[in-house]
Formats: sequence, C-alpha cells, structure tokens
Amino acid sequence: MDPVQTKVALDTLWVVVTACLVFFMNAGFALLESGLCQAKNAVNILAKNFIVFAVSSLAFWTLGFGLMFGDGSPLVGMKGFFLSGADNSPAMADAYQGVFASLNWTGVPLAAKFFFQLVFAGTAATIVSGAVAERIKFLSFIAFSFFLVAFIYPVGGHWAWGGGWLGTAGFKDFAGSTVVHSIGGWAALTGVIILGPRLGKFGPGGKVNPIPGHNMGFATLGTLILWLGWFGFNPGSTMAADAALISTIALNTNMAAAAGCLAATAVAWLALGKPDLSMILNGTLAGLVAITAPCNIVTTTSSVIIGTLAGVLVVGAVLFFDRVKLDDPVGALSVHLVNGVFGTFAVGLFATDGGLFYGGGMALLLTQLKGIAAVGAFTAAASAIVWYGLKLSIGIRVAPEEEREGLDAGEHGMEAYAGLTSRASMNVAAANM
Amino acid sequence: MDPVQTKVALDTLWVVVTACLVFFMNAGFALLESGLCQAKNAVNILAKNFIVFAVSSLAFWTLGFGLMFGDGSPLVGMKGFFLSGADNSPAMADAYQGVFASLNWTGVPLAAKFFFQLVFAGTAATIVSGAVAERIKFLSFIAFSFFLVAFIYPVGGHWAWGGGWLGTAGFKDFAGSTVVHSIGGWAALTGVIILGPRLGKFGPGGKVNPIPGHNMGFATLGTLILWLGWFGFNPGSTMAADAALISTIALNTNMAAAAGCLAATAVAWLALGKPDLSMILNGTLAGLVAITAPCNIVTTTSSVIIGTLAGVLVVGAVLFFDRVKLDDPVGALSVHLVNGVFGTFAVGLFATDGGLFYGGGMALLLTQLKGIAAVGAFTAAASAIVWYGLKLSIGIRVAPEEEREGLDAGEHGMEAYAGLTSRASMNVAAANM
Amino acid sequence: MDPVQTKVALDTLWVVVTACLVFFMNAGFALLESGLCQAKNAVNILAKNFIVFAVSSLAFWTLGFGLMFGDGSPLVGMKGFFLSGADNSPAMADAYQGVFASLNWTGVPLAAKFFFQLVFAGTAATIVSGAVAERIKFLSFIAFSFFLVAFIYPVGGHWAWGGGWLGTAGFKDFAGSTVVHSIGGWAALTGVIILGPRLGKFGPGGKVNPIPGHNMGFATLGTLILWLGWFGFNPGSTMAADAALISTIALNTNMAAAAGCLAATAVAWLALGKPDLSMILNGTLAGLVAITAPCNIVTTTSSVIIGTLAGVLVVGAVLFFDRVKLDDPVGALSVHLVNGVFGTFAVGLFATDGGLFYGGGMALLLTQLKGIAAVGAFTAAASAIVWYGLKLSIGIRVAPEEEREGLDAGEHGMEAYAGLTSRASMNVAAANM
Amino acid sequence: MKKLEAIVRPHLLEEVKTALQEVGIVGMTVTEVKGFGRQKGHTETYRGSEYKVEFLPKVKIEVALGDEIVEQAVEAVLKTAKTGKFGDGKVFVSSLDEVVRIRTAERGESAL
Amino acid sequence: MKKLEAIVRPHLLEEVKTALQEVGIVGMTVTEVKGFGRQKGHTETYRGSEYKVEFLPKVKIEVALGDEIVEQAVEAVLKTAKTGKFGDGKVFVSSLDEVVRIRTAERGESAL
Amino acid sequence: MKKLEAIVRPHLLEEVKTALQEVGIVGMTVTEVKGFGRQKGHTETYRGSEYKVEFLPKVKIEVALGDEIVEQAVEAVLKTAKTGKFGDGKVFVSSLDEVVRIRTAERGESAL
Ligand SMILES: Nc1ncnc2c1ncn2[C@@H]1O[C@H](COP(=O)(O)OP(=O)(O)O)[C@@H](O)[C@H]1O
Ligand SMILES: Nc1ncnc2c1ncn2[C@@H]1O[C@H](COP(=O)(O)OP(=O)(O)O)[C@@H](O)[C@H]1O
Ligand SMILES: Nc1ncnc2c1ncn2[C@@H]1O[C@H](COP(=O)(O)OP(=O)(O)O)[C@@H](O)[C@H]1O
Repeated sequence: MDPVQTKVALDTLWVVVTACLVFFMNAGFALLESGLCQAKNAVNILAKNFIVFAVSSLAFWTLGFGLMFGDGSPLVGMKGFFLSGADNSPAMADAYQGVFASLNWTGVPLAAKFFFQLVFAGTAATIVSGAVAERIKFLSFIAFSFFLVAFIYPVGGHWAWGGGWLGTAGFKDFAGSTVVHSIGGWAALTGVIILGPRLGKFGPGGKVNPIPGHNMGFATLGTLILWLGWFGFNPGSTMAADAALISTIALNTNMAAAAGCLAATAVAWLALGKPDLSMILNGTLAGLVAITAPCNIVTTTSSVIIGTLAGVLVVGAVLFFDRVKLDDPVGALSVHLVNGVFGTFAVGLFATDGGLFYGGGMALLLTQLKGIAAVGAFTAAASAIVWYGLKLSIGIRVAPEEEREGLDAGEHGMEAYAGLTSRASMNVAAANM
Repeated sequence: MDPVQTKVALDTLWVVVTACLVFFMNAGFALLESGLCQAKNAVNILAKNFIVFAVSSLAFWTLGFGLMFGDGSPLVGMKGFFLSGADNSPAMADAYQGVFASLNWTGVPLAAKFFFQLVFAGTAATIVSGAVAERIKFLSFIAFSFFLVAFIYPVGGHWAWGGGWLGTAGFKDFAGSTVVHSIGGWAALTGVIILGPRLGKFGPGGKVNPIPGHNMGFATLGTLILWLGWFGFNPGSTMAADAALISTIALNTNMAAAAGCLAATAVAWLALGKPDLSMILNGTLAGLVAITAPCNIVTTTSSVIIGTLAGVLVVGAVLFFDRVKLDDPVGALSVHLVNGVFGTFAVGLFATDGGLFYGGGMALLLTQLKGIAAVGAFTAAASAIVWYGLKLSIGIRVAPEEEREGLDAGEHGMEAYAGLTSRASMNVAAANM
Repeated sequence: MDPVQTKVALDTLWVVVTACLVFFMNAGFALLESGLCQAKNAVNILAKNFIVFAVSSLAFWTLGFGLMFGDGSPLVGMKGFFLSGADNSPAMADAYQGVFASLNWTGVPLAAKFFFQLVFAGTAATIVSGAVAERIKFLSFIAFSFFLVAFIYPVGGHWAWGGGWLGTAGFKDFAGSTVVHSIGGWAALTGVIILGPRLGKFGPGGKVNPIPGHNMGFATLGTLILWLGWFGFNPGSTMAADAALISTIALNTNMAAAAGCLAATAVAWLALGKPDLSMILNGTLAGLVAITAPCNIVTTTSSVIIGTLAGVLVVGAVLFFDRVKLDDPVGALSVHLVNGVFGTFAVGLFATDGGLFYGGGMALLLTQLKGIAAVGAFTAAASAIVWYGLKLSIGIRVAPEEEREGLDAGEHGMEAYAGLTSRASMNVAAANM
Repeated sequence: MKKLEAIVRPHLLEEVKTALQEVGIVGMTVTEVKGFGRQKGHTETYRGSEYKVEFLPKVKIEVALGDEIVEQAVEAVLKTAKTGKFGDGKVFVSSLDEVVRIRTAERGESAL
Repeated sequence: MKKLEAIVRPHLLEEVKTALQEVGIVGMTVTEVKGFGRQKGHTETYRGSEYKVEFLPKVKIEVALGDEIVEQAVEAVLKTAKTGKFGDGKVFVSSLDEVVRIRTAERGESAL
Repeated sequence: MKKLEAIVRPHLLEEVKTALQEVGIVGMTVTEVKGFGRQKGHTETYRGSEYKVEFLPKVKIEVALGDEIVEQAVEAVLKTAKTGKFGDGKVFVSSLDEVVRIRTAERGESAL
C-alpha cells in the first residue's frame, strides 16, 4: 500500500465505521420515542421509526443526494441522481473530476460518501417521527418522510454543505445542528401545529395532562444508543481519519452531553421537585445537539458551557411548548429544534476562530443567524406545503376513535405486548385453544 | 510502520471491528426471536440465543475451524483443531506457510481469522434457535448447536470456502447466503419437521392460529441490530480494508435491506390488509440475507431489485410455511432458508461478471444451483441424523403440560417478567413478606 | 501521510472506536442491573446508571485524570487537572514532553487518551450502582460516584497504571481486573455492608428470600452488550493498532467468556437443579472480568481454563454472599470483585512470562497478591469514609415506606412502565379523560 | 346494605367515578376485566393469520353502599357510562350481609 | 336473577365460554385471578434461592343469568372445565337484586 | 354458605392468607384491584406536568366459607390487615346460594 492508498483506506474505514454508528441511531430514536409514548401506540411508532430509514434510503438515492451534493446552482444541486454521473473519487480537491464537487474535500469512494450522508438524512427524518407520534396516519408519515428526504432536507443541506449560498457566505455547521437537527425540528414543528395535540393532552383552563411514556427502559437505552451514535455523528463528520480532530471532537461531544445531562437534572430537580428521568435523557440529547455544530472549533471548557446551557434550555422548552399547547410527546422540538438553533448560534459565540467571545466580532454570529433563519423559514414553509397537501389528499390524522383505542390496533391490527399486558392474553389464549 | 505492517494493521482493525458487529448480531437474534415468541417462553429463548454463542465458540475452536479451513481433502479439512498447527499469518498467498492455506488470501493474524469466522459460525447456529422455539428442550438445543458448529456447518463451509470442491467449481457465495444462512435454514427446517408444530398452532380444517409475539419493541430493536450487524457481515467479508469494495458492499447491503423492507410492507399491506410490523422486519432481513452472496459483484440497482424480490418472497414464504403446517414462530425459514437460496441463485443472474443478465450465460447459474442443492441436501441429511439421535436419546420436545405452562417455568424455573406481568407479582410479594 | 502520521491515525482510530465500545457498556450495565431488579425501582436504576457516566465525565475531567495519570509521586498524580498542562502527544516515549508521562507509551492525542481512560473510570463507578440498588438515595449515589471517580479510583489507578509504586513493583493488570473491576467491587462491597440488605431479603433463621429480576430480556441484552464492550475493553487496552496483540486478546477474551458461560450454566444446573438464566449471564461476565488482567499474556487454552474457573467461582460467590447476608441484587460483587481478584491472581499463575505454571516461580504471584491487597484495602477504607460521611450528612438509604412502594415513585415521582403494568393505567386514563 | 357492580368502558371510568362521588359515595374498588357480549370485537392479523378479539377491555367498579342511595347510584352510572352503542355494560345490584372497615373494625353502614 | 361465578383454568376459558353460549348466555365478564387451594404450586429458584409459587393463575367468569338456566349453566361449566385434577376450580351461585343494561336502561331479565 | 371479600393492602396478603388458613380455610381467590377512598393518593410529575394517582393498588381476597366460620374469618382479616392508617380496606360478607367443586361436582359445604 502506498501512502495515498493508505490514507484512502484509513479515511474509508473511519467513514464507514462512523456511518454505522450513526445508522445505529435509528435504534436509539425508535426506542426513545416508543418508550416515551403509550403502549397502545408502540407498534406504530416502532414501525414508523423503522421504515423511515428504508424510505430515506430510497429517497436519498433517487433524488436527495443529487439535489444536495450534485453540481448545480447556489440554491440546489442538479446532478447525480441515482448516484449516476461522472465521479473519480477517492480523488480529492483539484484532482477530483465528477459531478459531486462539493464533496471533493473528502478522499473516500463515492459509495462511502453517499452512505455517510444517507445516515444523516435518515436522522433528520426520524426526528419528525417522535413529535407527530400517537396521532399521525402511518401512510402520511411515510409520504412526508419521502418528501423530506427527497427534497426539503437536500435543499437546505445544499445551501450549507452542498456548495450553496450559505456555505459560501461562511455559515458554519460542522456536523449539522442546523442541517440535520433544525431541519428535522422545523419539519416536526409544522407537523405538530397542523396535526394538533393528542386528544386529552390539554384540558380546559390551560391544564396540561401528562401522558407518561410506557417504557423508561427503552427510553434510557435509546438515549445511550444515541449518545454512542453521536461519537459517529460528530467525529465522523471529519470524513477523514484526522487523529487530532477526531479525538478532540469526541471529547467535546462527550463533555457537552455530560454537562447537558447534569444541568437538566439539576434544573428539573430544583424547578419541578424531582429528577425526572425523561428530562435527564432529554438534557443529554440537548447537549449533544447543541455541540454538533461547534464541536470542531470550540474548547473543551466551552463545550461544557454549551452543554450546560442546552440542558437548561431543554427543560424550559418542554414547559414552554406545553404552555403554548404544542403537543410533542417525546420532546423532539425542545431537543432538536431549540438546541439545533442554539448550537448553531453558539458557534458565533464560542468559535475560537471568529466567535464573539474570542474577539471575532459579530460577523460570524450574524452569518449564523442568517443561516438559522433562512433554513428555518424554508423548511417550515416547504414542510407546511407538504403537510397540507397530505392533509387534503390522504389525510394526516387517524380518527378519534382509533386514537383512543390506540394506533396499533387501528393502523397495524396488532399489539406491541400481546399476552404481556392483560389486554390481549385472553384473546390469544382463546384463539389458540 | 512499514507499508506491509500498515496493511496488516489496517486489515486487522477492519476484521476485528466487523467481527464485533457480527458478534453483536447475537443480541439482534436474541431480541428478535424472543420478541416474536410468547412471554412465557422468553427466558428460554433468551437463554438459548445467549448460550449458543458460547457453545459455538467451544465447538468451533475444538473442531469446527479445523474441519472447515484446515488443510484436507475437497470434502473436509483435517488439520488445525484447537487452532494448533503451523501458521505464519499474516503472511499471505504464496508466502503463507501453515495448515490453513484456504485462508491465505487474507493478511491478518490467525486469531483474527478465527474470531471473524467464529462469529459467522455462531450466526448459523443462532438461526435454528428461533425456528424451533417454544417447544424444544434446552439441553437438546445445546447439543444440536454443538454438532452443527462442530461438524455440519464446517463441512458445508469447507466445500464453499475452505478449499473444497464447490469453491473449486466456481461457486460464489461472498458472505454466506448459502454457507451461513441456508445451512442455518436447512438445519432449522429439519428441526421444525421433526419437532412438529407448537400445540394449538394449527386447528382442524387447515385453520392457522396466530400466536402473536410478546414484545414488538424487542423484535424491532433486534432487527435494527441485525441490520447494523450486516454492515460487518458483508463489508467485513473482504477481510481487508479495501476502500472501494467495502464502500460498495455497504451501500449495496443497505439498499437491498431498504428495498426488502418496503416491498414486504407493500405486499403485506395490499395482500393482508395492514402493514404488519413483523412482516416489515422480516422483509428487511430477507433483503439482507439475499444480498449476502451477491453484494460484491452486483450493481446498486441490482441490489435494489434483489432486495425487492426478497421482500416479496418472504411474505409469500411465511404464508406458505403456515399452509404446509411447518411451524416457525419467528419466520427464520422464510428469511434465512428461502432468501439464502434466492440470494445464492441471484448471483447467477445479476453478477456483473458471469451473471445470466450480464451475458454470462447459464454456467454460473448452474454452478450456483449445484451449490444450493448440495449444501442443502447434506445439511438436511446430517441435521436429520442429529435431530433423530437426540430424539431417541435425551428427547427433543418438552412435555405438553410444560409447553402449555411455558418453558420458562419448566426448563428454567423462572420467569422473564417477574412482578411485571401479573403472573408472578403475588407470589413474589408473598415470598418476600 | 508519512509512516508516523499513519501510525498515529491507526492507533487513534483504534482507541476511539474501542472507547466507543466501552462507552456502550453503560447501556449494558443499565439494562443488566435494571433487568435484575424490580419493576418498581427500574426508573431509579436506569437513572443512576445513566447519570453516573455524566458525573464520571465531570469528575474525571476536573480531578480524576490528573490524580491518576498526571506527574506526581508514587502515591498520587498531581498535575493535569482539567486536562491542562503541557503535552505534546501524540509524541511517544522519550519524545514526549508534558505532564502525563505515565501515558507516554501510547501514541495518540491527549484527548483520545483521556476519552479512553474516562470510559474505564465510568465502568468502575457503574459497577457500584447495581450492588446498592433498590434502597440507596439517588443523590447519595451521585455524590458517591463523584468521589469514587474524582479521588478513589484515580489513586488506586495511579498506583498500578499511572506511574505509581505498584506498577513500578511489577504488578500486572493489563486491562483492569483490579484497577477497574475490583475497585468498583470493593466500593460496592462497603456500600452493601453500610447500607444493609433490602427489606425482606433475609428472613428469620437464615432464610433467603429471592427477589426476582423484572426483565430478563433487558438483562440478557445488557450482558450481550457488555460482552461486545469487552472487545473494546481488553483489545483496546493496547491503545495501539497492534495487529497480533489485538487479535489474540480478542480471541482470549471471547474464549474466557464462553467458558465462564458454560461453566456457570453447568454448575447452576447440577447444583441448583435448573439452568438459571441470571447465572448464565453472570458466568459470562465472570469469565470476562477474570480474563481482563491476563488477556495479553496467557495462551488461549489458559483463557479457557481461567474462564471456566471464573464461571464456577461466580455461582459459589452468589450463594456465599447470600449466606453471609450481604445483599447484592445483581451479583456485582460475585462478578466484579471476586473475579477481579481472581483474574489478577491468575496472572501470577498463567502468565507465559513469569507465571507460576510457566516456571516463573512465586515472584509475580506475590506481587499480584500485594497489589490485590493494597488496592482492596485502600478502596475499602476510602469508600467506607465516603459512605459514612454521606450517611451522616444527607443520608444514604430511603425510608422503609418508600422502599416498599418503590424508589421510582419516591425518588422520581414516575413509573417505568406507565400504563403497561396495571399499576398506572387507571390513573393515567383517569388523568387524561 | 347493597353492593353495586358496574361494568363500564374504561375511558369513562373517571366520569362515572365523579358522578358516584356526587351521590355521596366516598370509596370504591375497581378491577380491569374483559367483557364478552353483543358488542362484537374486531379482527387482528398476525403474520397473515387472522384472529378475533372477542374479549374487550372493560372496568368493573364495585361499591358497597347504603340501601337508600342505590337508586341514585344506578342513575349516576347510567348517566355517565352511556354512549348508546353496544358494549356500554351492565349494572348489577346484590345484597350484603355485613361490611367491616378494617382500620377501625366498625361494622354496618358506618363502615362504608 | 342469579349471578354465577366460575373460577376455572385459564386454558379452558374458550371451551367454557362456548358451552355457556350454547345454553343461551350472550354476555359474560372475565377477570384474571390467582387461586390458592388444594392444588399445590411449584417451586421456582432464582439465583440459588427457592421460592414457592402458591398462587396459581385462574380466570373468573361472571355471568348474570335468569333463574331458570342456572342449572344448565352450572352443568355447562362442569362439563367443560373439568380435568379431574386438583385445581379445576369452583362455581359459586348467588342472587342478584337488580340488573340494568346501561345502553338502554332496561332492567331485570330483559337487561341480560 | 357465605362469601367473604376482603380488600387489603397488597403487602399484607401473605399474612392475611396465613391467618385465614389457621381458621380452617383451604382455598381462596385473589385479584389485583385498584382502590379509591379516604386514603389519598400521591402526586406524580411527568415532564413538568403533575397528575394525581388516586387509584391505589389493593388486593381482593375472595373466600367461600361455611356460615359457622364467617366471624372467625372476619377476625382473622381484621387482625392481620390492620395498620391503623387510612386505606386498610374493607370486608364484605354476602350469601351464596350454591357452591360446586368442578373436579368432583360436589355441592354445598363439602365443595369448599
Ligand atoms: N350476562 C352477563 N353477565 C355478566 N356480564 C355481562 C353480561 N352481559 C354483558 N356483560 C358485560 O357487559 C358488557 C357489555 O355487554 P354487551 O352485550 O357487549 O353490550 P350491551 O350491554 O350494550 O348490550 C360485556 O362486555 C360484559 O362485560
Ligand atoms: N373456599 C374458596 N373460596 C374461593 N375460592 C376458592 C376456594 N377454594 C378454592 N377456590 C378457588 O378454586 C381454585 C381451585 O381450588 P383447589 O382447592 O386448588 O382445587 P379443587 O377445587 O380441584 O379441589 C383455587 O385456585 C381457588 O382459586
Ligand atoms: N364503599 C366502598 N365500596 C367498595 N370498596 C370500598 C369502599 N370504600 C372503600 N373501599 C375500598 O377500601 C379501600 C380503603 O378504603 P379507604 O377509604 O381508603 O380507607 P379506610 O377503609 O381505611 O377508611 C379503598 O381503596 C377501596 O378499595
């Protein structure tokens, strides 16, 4: 192996292994989101979170990847659908010749580039699943996910990462606080608004009725898997086996998560009386989302600060969304949207190169704000169009009767815990004797 | 580090990391299979799926690896039991001197070769567990697993991968659609036939009584872990950090899985009325099993086609096995046997080098068929002998009374969810006061 | 990339990836320990096992890492708090200039060194969680974990690994049978003694009332995750991509686990009548803990022997601790303490270089005993001081009423399986209508 | 003294409870049960095979009460548990020979 | 009107139900219960310590029915729930003062 | 024959059972129930919103028994199920018209 081949092999190993870690986040989301919902909807949420990656794979292969990274205009890529078109990866930089020039900074084969970017696209889609859970139609969710990954995410992503205008303007979002988490979050927010809250969630007089999750074991395992996955998400975004950078990023990522966890625990304990496990979990994720954009350009101490603020923010955000009657069963808005925005913003404050606190002035901060606003506006608008289109065509919400009974029976004709909860055992026993 | 050492280090890293991913599939199978069975048998299935890898480790170390990869005849290896014998790995090709010449194409230390091949052997054994679940005696399962991994799998494997006659004849099974999945599947099939169906599964007049799985959360998580594990299974089978190849294989593997998932969902939805989550999961696995043999020599588009066909096949197969009264609680036959055969066959159709659709004529296809038939016939016959031997000696099926009560009480004297299901709480409460 | 950079990149990849595997052990412990406890305490155990890594991250960053690896005296390190101080990693050996000279044998960036060592520190803390479960106050556990990772673990660790007197004396503990597992075990033991047994665990006349775990699915998955994690724990402790060594260690680790599993199964089956799944799981972990110290310097056959002995030991230890009325709900003492000691001792017997059975005489064995005793005495004493300090200040045990009701309600005001177990469903239904 | 047993739809429990409280009832005991009757269950499929869910979830509310408020209590249930569709459930009334409050050993109506 | 309570083995529920339907009974309410009696439980072990499972799973079938079919209903249960081994269970018959169908407010036998 | 129903705290089940056995009772049937009464539940929080846990876990012990030991059985329950705090539960006694042992078809007191 010559040095060039060695570097390609090393980088590819790193990219494929970290892509696997990010892929595994699908399991994390599936567990977290089903765990924080009710048992009667568990099959539905699991099915949604499972199939969404298959849908994303198809959508990103056919359209998304080309729109996002294919050569095109500052607004959208226009080449490379179905991974077709010229490409001499792993050749890099000026040596690269092909239709995905925006990815010429990483020296791995095209298939590896696609695979890595695909697992990120899948993450954006999976974020939506939790927020709209327990009332959305299965088919409509599949359809929305397809549109999100085929069109909306790629366009927003193109702006920041695919050679588009935002990237050119100096917008910094290393691993996707905005591109992945906020896009997912804004899409979720429009869904939550257009769907409306679950039956019985908000009582008269501003009363908020909690609907406790049915399996905190799943939720905790899910969050640990997500934490693990983030060691692929952030350090992997180097897309190169850069020893110093990946070590630092792994460290920063972990310290922000830990800080977010402890901060949310403390706030929940002091403000709400007890250390609510679901808040502890959300706090950790908040720290992780917030550090996603700045992880490569902030100090470890800044990472701890960013994580701490994220942990505080997320608890406040959960209470806020409840107050304004936006029903998000799993806290996806508080985690991904709020902290995706915050993390992107934090780049402008803490970046050692250009951040306000490091003498960089307001320039970077303003660019970050511009990016946050532009991506947010676009995603919200585009998502609203898709949600309304689905609402008017196939409908997006199950019937109240079905919602009360549970979507597992209505949408899937099955139960998550047959014979384990008392609901089913007799029927099953009866059927089998 | 000189270039040779570097390559050894890179390849070893890749082999060990992917072996870990494949090892983790044990967790995937344990969850999938226990999730699709009843709560009253959950401890038993978990115990089977757990201990099977320990048994496999012992069986493969003492006998299996030598029979499979040790130098010997075209029919069976005869050297290297207990990993003994000469070996100068990581020396490769002609430089290799030792008793495992059939593995001289990979440049990693012998311990890494063994570890990687062991996790594959373990997979074959674990496939059987699900198919024979809810009625097999724990001890008989352990004994069968030992024979499978010590003798049957190694012999079939030797033919294809260990320098045996099938490999020499040009049979192509890159990562084991036949060697791992079909061998596991045929062994399972004979077990299912000899054991007979679970009590109450088939009613009079061809009536099929469904016995719903007790934990769809476990089943879904298990399938996601398996999907993840396949990124070790297929790309790892390069046994070398070959950047281009591992990237392509990872991509093909994923696209086949996604296609299998979506195809099975669609078929189940259209044909059976609702999108049954267990079918969605089985469809994904079907796509993964089918792409296992051809993943390195087909295009991405072909992978999507292969996955789609697998997803259709698996739903049909589940219905078929029910119709012919072969009781397979978790769909292992439909996934591993049917699609192991299909995937091996698909090589003959889609291989860009030699496949029928790529102008290669019938030669490869016929070789593939020969391999499918030979390995199938051998495995079925050998398994039948072992199953009957066990039946006549220690017995293979628990008493009807025990089956009705659940194997957890009978075989293990414990329960999976003590105090959670109502069954136990009072007894436990009573015992503790 | 020049050869030096290549080696740094390779080593860093290996260290970061294996650190991720070890990090994932947090999920393994959370599942194993919550699964082996009662449903009414599940939220509490999950919360403890989750937050403990966040606490460890903070404690190790601020203090622990400096005390353990910072330059200082043979008794304790005194530099490098908050990862500050000079450091020119990845420079190695004599080329290294900085305050962490004790880690100059590994050529990776400082952040990677820290991250890898952090996940080990976290493991020690998480071991305590299971042993003191179902009665400890949440806040006291958090406080104890902080002290353990900030002070106790680092001091013991400094002796063996951080340039301290034990390492200098020739004490061998490759991956931490003593440093990680025994320290965790001794801390747990003092906690168990000072806390006392759970209400109702021991009846009059030496009667032992079993309190069965509530989710054997979680326990099994947890153990499989731990087994996986150990492929990071042991092979990763090379902290270098040394092909031969990591392959051998992975193999030895696996064979000891398999042997421990089968030995414990056999002993439990023969001695207790049935193959208790919790013993099968504990046996595997026992094998893993025992092989942790000797994995790099024993043969594969010795590994099988060590694993077998560990599997026997663990069953005996569980019965022993019950007999002496030390209540350890999950078997943490039997697994980590007993086999941590045994594994360290086994080095003195089986080490191919210096072990008694390999003609090395008693020298190494005595050094090992000295290390076991010194670390044990120090950890037990220091832990006792912390436990008593907490007992006298904030209290360490929940009120009997709360213990009976479950810590989930008392400490967290929530339930693990709301609406799934009958306990909550009506209240939730009532609240929502 | 009488015992009233009402088998009702689970999601109406809270409302029935409140109506009973308004009638002056301070205690009750509730059980999760399965009901079989005119209300037909639905069909579920699992892996291509159908099975009928015939036993539907209901809750049973048991109340011991003085003879004089039986009729009011029945009315309270009828008012709140009725949807008009098959499966609303039943009320059964039977006689109790004795009621004892364990805490105080009080007997008869004062134990209610 | 009478109330019949049958405590039977869970796996015989379906057969008892069918036999009751043949006698003309259209509704019933079923509860999962634990039974203690002559049938001895078994011993389970957990981590080396034994405990006795004394409370065994049973189901309780409750049926309100007209006086004239009580005897037939009892026979139906006896025929289908009997295995001849300890633990087959019991049938209890008691009197009901009133039965009301919530959906229609019908009372008495027509509410059954 | 009488039927005694005792609603008691779950953790006292074993003691009540033993006391009943001492009075000569060999069989009983137990159900997990939720109780509502003077004993006030506690408040749980979930993600910042509170909800009240009003239905508390209890167990119901049902025993069919001969008239002559009713009083002893009631005493046995009172003795063992009492803590003196709100929520200790109730005992109800009612009459049974008939008891049948399924295994033997025995009727009346010999079926107990
Ligand atoms: N004869 C009966 N004895 C006991 N419970 C009954 C009886 N008939 C009906 N039930 C209970 O009442 C519920 C509702 O009865 P159903 O016949 O479905 O509707 P409706 O009462 O509206 O006609 C049933 O699910 C069952 O629990
Ligand atoms: N006196 C009783 N009161 C209430 N339930 C009883 C009584 N005796 C028995 N049972 C119930 O009947 C079931 C079977 O009784 P058991 O004594 O075990 O067998 P058998 O009735 O065949 O003699 C018990 O599990 C219990 O649920
Ligand atoms: N009138 C009633 N009818 C049926 N069950 C009752 C009644 N009153 C109380 N109970 C049951 O008894 C339990 C204890 O009653 P509670 O009023 O809380 O305490 P106490 O009986 O000590 O005054 C309740 O949880 C409920 O299950």
